[in-house]
Amino acid sequence: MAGAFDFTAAVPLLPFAAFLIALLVGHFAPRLLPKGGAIPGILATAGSLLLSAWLALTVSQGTYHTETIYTWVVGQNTFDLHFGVLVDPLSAMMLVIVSLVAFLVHVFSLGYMNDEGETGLPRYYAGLGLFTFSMLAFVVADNLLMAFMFFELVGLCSYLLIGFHFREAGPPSAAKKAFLVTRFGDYFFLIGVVGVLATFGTSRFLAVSEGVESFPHLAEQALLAAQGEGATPEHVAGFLDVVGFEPQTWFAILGLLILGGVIGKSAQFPLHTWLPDAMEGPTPVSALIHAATMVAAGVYLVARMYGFYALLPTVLAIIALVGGFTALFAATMGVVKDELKQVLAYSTISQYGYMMLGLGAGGYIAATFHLMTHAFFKALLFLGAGSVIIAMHHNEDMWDMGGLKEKMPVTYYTFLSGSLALAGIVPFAGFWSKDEVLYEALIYGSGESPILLAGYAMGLLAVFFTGFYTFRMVFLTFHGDARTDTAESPHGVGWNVKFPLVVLGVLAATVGLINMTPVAKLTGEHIEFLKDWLAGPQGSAYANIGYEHYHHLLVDFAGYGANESLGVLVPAAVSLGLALAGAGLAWRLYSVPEPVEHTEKLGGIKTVLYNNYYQDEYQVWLAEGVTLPLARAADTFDQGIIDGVVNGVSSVSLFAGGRIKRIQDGIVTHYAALLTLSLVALLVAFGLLGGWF
Amino acid sequence: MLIEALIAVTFVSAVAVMLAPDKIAGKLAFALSLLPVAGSLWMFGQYDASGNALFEAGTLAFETTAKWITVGPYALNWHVGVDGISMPLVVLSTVLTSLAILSAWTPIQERQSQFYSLMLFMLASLLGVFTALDFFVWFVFWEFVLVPMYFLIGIWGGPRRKYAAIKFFVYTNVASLVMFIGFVALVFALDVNSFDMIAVTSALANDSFATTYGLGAETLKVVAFFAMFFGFAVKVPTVPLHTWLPDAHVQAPTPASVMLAGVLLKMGTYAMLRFNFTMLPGVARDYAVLIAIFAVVSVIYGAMLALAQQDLKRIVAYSSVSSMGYVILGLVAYNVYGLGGATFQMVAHGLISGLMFMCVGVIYNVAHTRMVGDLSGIADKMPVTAAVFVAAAFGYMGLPLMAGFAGEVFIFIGGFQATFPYAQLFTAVAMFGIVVVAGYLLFAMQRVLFGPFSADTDYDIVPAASHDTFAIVVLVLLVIVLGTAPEVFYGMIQDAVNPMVDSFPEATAVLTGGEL
Amino acid sequence: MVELPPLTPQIVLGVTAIVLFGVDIVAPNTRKNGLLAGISAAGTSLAAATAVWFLAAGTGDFRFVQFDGALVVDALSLFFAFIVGSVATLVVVASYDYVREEDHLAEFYSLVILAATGMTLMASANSLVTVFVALELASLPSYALVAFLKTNRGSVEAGLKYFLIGALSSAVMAYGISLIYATTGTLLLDDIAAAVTGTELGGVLGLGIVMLAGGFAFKTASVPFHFWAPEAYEGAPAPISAFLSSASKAAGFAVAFRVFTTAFPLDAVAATAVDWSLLFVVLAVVTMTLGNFAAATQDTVKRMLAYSSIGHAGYVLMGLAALQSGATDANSFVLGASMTHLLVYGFMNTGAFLFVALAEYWDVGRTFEDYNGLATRAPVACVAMTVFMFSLAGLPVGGGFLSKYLLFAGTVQAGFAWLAAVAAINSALSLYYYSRVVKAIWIEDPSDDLTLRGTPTGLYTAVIAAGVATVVLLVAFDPVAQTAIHAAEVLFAL
Amino acid sequence: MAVAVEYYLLLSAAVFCTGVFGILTRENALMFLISVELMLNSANINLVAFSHFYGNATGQVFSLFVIALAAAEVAVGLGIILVLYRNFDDVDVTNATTMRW
Repeated sequence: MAGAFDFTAAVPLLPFAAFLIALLVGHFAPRLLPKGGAIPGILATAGSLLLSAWLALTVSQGTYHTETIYTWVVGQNTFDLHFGVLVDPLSAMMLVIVSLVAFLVHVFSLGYMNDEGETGLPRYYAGLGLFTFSMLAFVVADNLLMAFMFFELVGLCSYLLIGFHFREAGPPSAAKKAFLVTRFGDYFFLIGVVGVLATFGTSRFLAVSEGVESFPHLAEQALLAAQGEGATPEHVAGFLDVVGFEPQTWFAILGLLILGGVIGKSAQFPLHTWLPDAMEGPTPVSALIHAATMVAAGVYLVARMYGFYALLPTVLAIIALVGGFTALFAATMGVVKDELKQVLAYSTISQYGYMMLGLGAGGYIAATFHLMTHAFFKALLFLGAGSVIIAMHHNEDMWDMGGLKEKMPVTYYTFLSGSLALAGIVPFAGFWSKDEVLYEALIYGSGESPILLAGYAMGLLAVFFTGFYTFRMVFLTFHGDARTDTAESPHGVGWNVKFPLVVLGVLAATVGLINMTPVAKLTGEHIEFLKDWLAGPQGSAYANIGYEHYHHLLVDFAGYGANESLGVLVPAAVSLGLALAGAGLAWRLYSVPEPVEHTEKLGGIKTVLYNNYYQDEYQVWLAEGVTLPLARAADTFDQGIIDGVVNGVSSVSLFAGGRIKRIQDGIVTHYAALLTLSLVALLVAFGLLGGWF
Repeated sequence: MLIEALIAVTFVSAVAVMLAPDKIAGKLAFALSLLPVAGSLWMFGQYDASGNALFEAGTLAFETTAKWITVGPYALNWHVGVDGISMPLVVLSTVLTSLAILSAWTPIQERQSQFYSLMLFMLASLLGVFTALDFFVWFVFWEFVLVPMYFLIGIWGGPRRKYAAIKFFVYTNVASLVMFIGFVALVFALDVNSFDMIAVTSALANDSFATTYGLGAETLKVVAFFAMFFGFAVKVPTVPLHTWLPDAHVQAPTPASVMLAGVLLKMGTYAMLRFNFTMLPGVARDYAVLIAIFAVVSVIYGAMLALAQQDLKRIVAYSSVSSMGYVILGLVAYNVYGLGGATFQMVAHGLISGLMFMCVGVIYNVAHTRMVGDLSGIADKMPVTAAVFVAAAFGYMGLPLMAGFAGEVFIFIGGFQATFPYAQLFTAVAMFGIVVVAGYLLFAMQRVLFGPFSADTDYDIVPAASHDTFAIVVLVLLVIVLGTAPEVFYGMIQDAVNPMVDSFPEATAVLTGGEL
Repeated sequence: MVELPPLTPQIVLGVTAIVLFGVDIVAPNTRKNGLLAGISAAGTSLAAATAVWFLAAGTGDFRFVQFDGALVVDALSLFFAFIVGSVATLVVVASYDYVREEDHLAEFYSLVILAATGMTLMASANSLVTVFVALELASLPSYALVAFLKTNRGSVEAGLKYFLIGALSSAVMAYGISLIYATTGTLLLDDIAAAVTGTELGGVLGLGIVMLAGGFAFKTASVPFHFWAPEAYEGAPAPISAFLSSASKAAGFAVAFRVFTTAFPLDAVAATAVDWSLLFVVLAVVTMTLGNFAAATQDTVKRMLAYSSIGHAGYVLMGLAALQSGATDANSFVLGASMTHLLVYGFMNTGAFLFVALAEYWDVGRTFEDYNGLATRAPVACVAMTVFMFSLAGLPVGGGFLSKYLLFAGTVQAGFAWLAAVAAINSALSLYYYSRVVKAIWIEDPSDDLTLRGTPTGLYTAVIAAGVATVVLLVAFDPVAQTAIHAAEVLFAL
Repeated sequence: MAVAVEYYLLLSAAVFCTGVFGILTRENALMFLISVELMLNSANINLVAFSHFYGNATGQVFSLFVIALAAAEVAVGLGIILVLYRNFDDVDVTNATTMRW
């Protein structure tokens, strides 16, 4: 009897089929394509969702699965490169999240795209299908190279979808920027992948059988050997000889290189600049990018290969600091934005910062948890924003809104649910996960790794800003009086908009309950379901990708030690308090009938914030102020010097030819003279040489 | 006799097309070009060789030998055959020629029969280049390729076609001459009495020198190596010997550019692989750092030059310089992934650069301009072309599951496994090319394809002719097929590359063995 | 079975010349261009065929010494007899159209045949006496032929310059011969070889050898005795230019090869008198460089070809330059390669000049620009011309590719890689100027009033035959190479 | 009294140089021809003298050939000079310079 695992490959392939249908039928027989490709897409993602759920169910019974699907390259006298699937709790969870969000986004698109009369729908749904396919394939990847490949394809899809409205000036530019900036990150990632392959001869995340190794495990052995236990695996030792690094150093380099890709895709400082621009894409695409696919890919990757990162304290610290800093940094920028989606964009950057902080601080569960909750509430918020945008006739400026609460209650309440989750207000999902991230950073920071405290501090501060900008957004959009005619009589939205909102609204409110660590600690109840889910079975090969093993690595290799003396209540209360303080401030300032901008009070900081700390400027300057002039200089050099030499050689030859032929001046006595002179010269020369005289 | 038949059929087709009236020349040439395509695919299906052509242990497919010329003690024999390295290149040549002929239907409106005939002549000699196993036979074909290309650029090219044609002609001829002297000096020093590449390889492997002109064997090898390297580097082209390329590309008519970038450049790296790296691995190893510097500079500098260009063709031309740098990097790595990746990249880049040039050509056919600033938002008017252009550009950027990625990633793995000093650093630096390539292609696409439509041209922007579209779509599909299933070629490539690696264990990377 | 005398080719040519005179005596006042050209072509082609037959029959495997050593028949002489005979055939066939309007046709043809006789005798000359006599027999008709167009200032000027430089050169050569006689007391090449060993008068001998070399340099249009060549080739009737630059040059090399390898063994004379291979190294470098560089910037096609002919003389000189004492195999290789190059050159260069003859016949003009777009009017002839040009440049459209590269290879093998490198630079430059012709005829647009009068049968036949021969020599190069190497081996087997 | 054979060499060299000098300085075609005759005759001096010195006839025979050939050369030369005069109205060899470079 066929089990769920037999259909693993179908999870990504279903959306791929939808992509092909939308592409081919859309090109050759567009009339045959129902709803411009939406229906195949919805069916495919629904199928993926069902299969994913089935997989998750199967996984929950403790049976995991890994399988090589397709050998891309059969290495002769060297290692293979292959595509394989790895279904374990982490990937199963992610599959469900991705397919669910993708499914809802497809449904929502019916309202957002079809009903709004957009053209090019087959292209749109083809893009969505490919996007979903790439992300799902990325999630189930059982090796780093395959992960990289689909990671890149995700980037391609984001390019295609962000630039969907290619006839306008903005979207193509944003799409280019998104791809280029993430490509910059992927550059480091690819070096990392290649480095991993070269170092370990494999890029598998998991060693499944005898003789088939995984790179985190090999790294572990090498580091153990460096500490005096066991022997370095032969090929790793050989490679380390070649590069001449200590294993710790070299692995840290590899880890950081891969992190480059993560920073790019997950929009961490300093490669976060593409993400706000990416709002040029259709809103459902933003939801997909931010919640479940592209941006999530980076963080997911770190979680996926946590067995490697857990060995490297330096890299972990960097991850934590980057994450904490990004969380704070992005949150401050979100405070002054005027457009709905912009606020959400910066909140995304900030929230992924939390996840990175969690991963860096040893909070594998916490980060994964936050990844999940964030997926739901951020998808919700974007779809809610999309709903508002439909209503507002595609005007996104919050200052033109106001008072939408009454006109679109479903949107309002679901949006509120998402906002509460985002701000981290108990008991909404975001509270539990964000609190856990901060808690982990705190206990390890105050334990053996004080550097994490810096991350904690930044993360904590960001909580305040998060509360503030979230509710500023809510109040400006939904509360007060309608500030424009559009807001007075907004466009209605259909079921296809409301249905996804409701589903996600419920999830945003409740999904946090699956891992209420503070409650568990206080009550001693065994209710940390996610932790159990990710713990990994003992005594099987899969244990190496379970939380227990990671924890063990963190302690042994990264030297993480928790300060258990801190309670759970105080930290939770502090962060909740800060969130409420932020929300309260927003309420004070903006929950009034006629809100005004209070940014003047910020003084000089305002300009800095409006300009996003000049991050775009310096990156544009790097591209256009440094690279481009450099390229032009190279071009001038090439045309002038290098080609000049080539042309010079030819000119000199021809000039010499023109001179040489002047010897032949037409006067025959000169010829005779030259002939005689030459003969005499030859005679003299050879006479001297031959000793005639 | 299959190879001879293939070359002969192509040659006869060329003559037939030359005598045909202009009106039917294009269609006739395309129909006739399908014969070599079919032939090469049939060969590919029947291919049963193993190992490397230049090692005596290997077996060759479709090998034939015949006496040709005897010069004193030296025998110059007709000797052809294919191994895993040449087979993919043969297929590449036939397929690309056929599609290039198709892509010529629109732009070539004068002296058609001559044009198509020259294309087929070029194919015939390209087939010879990739199958010849005797130096002189190879050299005949190698030089003959220049002739059709000279005419293709000179007659049907752009405004500065005469300059570009003569520059291409003389520059590459200089290179061949230098290479010839280097190789011949090497052969005469050896204790062999033929120019058969197999015999020369084996004599060099055994260091059986008869004379060294008083230079010492090592010096002689180094001198010969670099004479040949220079000769091939011009063809590749490697910075700083590349300046003929942009001129040739920009002036050449699109189908000629397709052939130039798609196949002719590969001759250079193919020859490097066969001569420099198979015959003199020791020298390649000793000077690996120097060669790697050439490779890396080509990649980065070429990409930077592409970044500064405004002409789409010039962009693609310089990016070819950049991409071919990867191939050299793969060669110098000298391990299975490096050498195999280099070979694979030749095919991959052949298809992709051919595709890029065709796309540019399709746009040019319609708009009669290629300047980035003149066009904007033409995706609106030519959706299919734009879609293929996007696909091609991403293929060029090395998008996974397209052929370019496979080639590049193999090369990068090889480069990382290489054991010459700083190999990893060189590889990492060269890899930055993938960012720059994304930069210039994305900029160009954004300006030309997207945004509000405008066209600074007197011509109406209308969708491309169906045969043009057909050619580029086929190429895109081929690129994707090769990207998803590189084993189609990579299996036989590895098979041919492995003996090289085995023959020179010093350069082999630390990692061997199966799945680890 | 009749035994033919070994000197049959020479005899055939000589008889043909006499027959031509006879015909003219019998019917002095009738126009008989076709008859005369037919007789000439029959004679020359018979001579060439005999040479081939002898070679195939193995006559060339031995040295048939004639007239007490004054003449010798071996593979070398037969090889060059074939070159001269075939070039002369092409030339007379082409002349049928070229000179049909002129007077004194019998004299024209018979002078051509007499010159050809002299050239074949040069290849057989085995004594400095016969060398000198044969050389003059080749030269004197040539002077007259160059100046054949008596009312054409160019032709006359060319004849004058050719004659004056020729007279000077032959005087130098005669003096050189006298000096050699002074030191050795003999003029037979074999005896000289015996006498030069250990001669006390090294200086005088050296002087003599260099002056003798000057005579050959004149015949082969090598620097510094080349001054006549550009003007003579440019001013002469184009078929005569073809004849001189192909056959006469080949004969000059034939005699030089024989004299220097037979009479002056390097190991003997290098120490005492002069290292003549070094002399030829210098001459080769200077000749090829001057020829090619001066050709690069010419305005008229014919003069370009004239300079290119000097350049090719430089290449062939490498065959003498790269000879070393003791290295028999390498010597045979490089000398054989020189000979193959002369043979292929005979066809491609003759063809090129005959194409110019065709252009002169059509009256399209002399400069490159005048040739613009000729391919649109005369595609077949232009294909042939393209083959000649690219083959001369060393591209594999004709045998010139193989012969040139074999020559380079031979030079490299002899250890003169640097000399080959110099030649390579020159060869690359030559591609530039040869392709100017190709560019003009194929790439440039014709002027509107470009019309050609007719397709002259003789010229076309000759041009196409030369073209076919050039192409065929690319594929069927083996017999040429084998014969040439064999001839060189026979020469060295003394 | 026998003159030492080296002196003949000197004599012939002197005659040869005279001839060369004539060629270099005279612009008249006929003078040019005469100078060439001088050079050829200097060769004859050597040939005859050394024929006597070596006691064989080769040199003397060859000198006869040289004389004959010189005559033939002059014959051809005079013909050319004749047409030169017809075309250029002069026998000055430096006048004919329509072709150069």
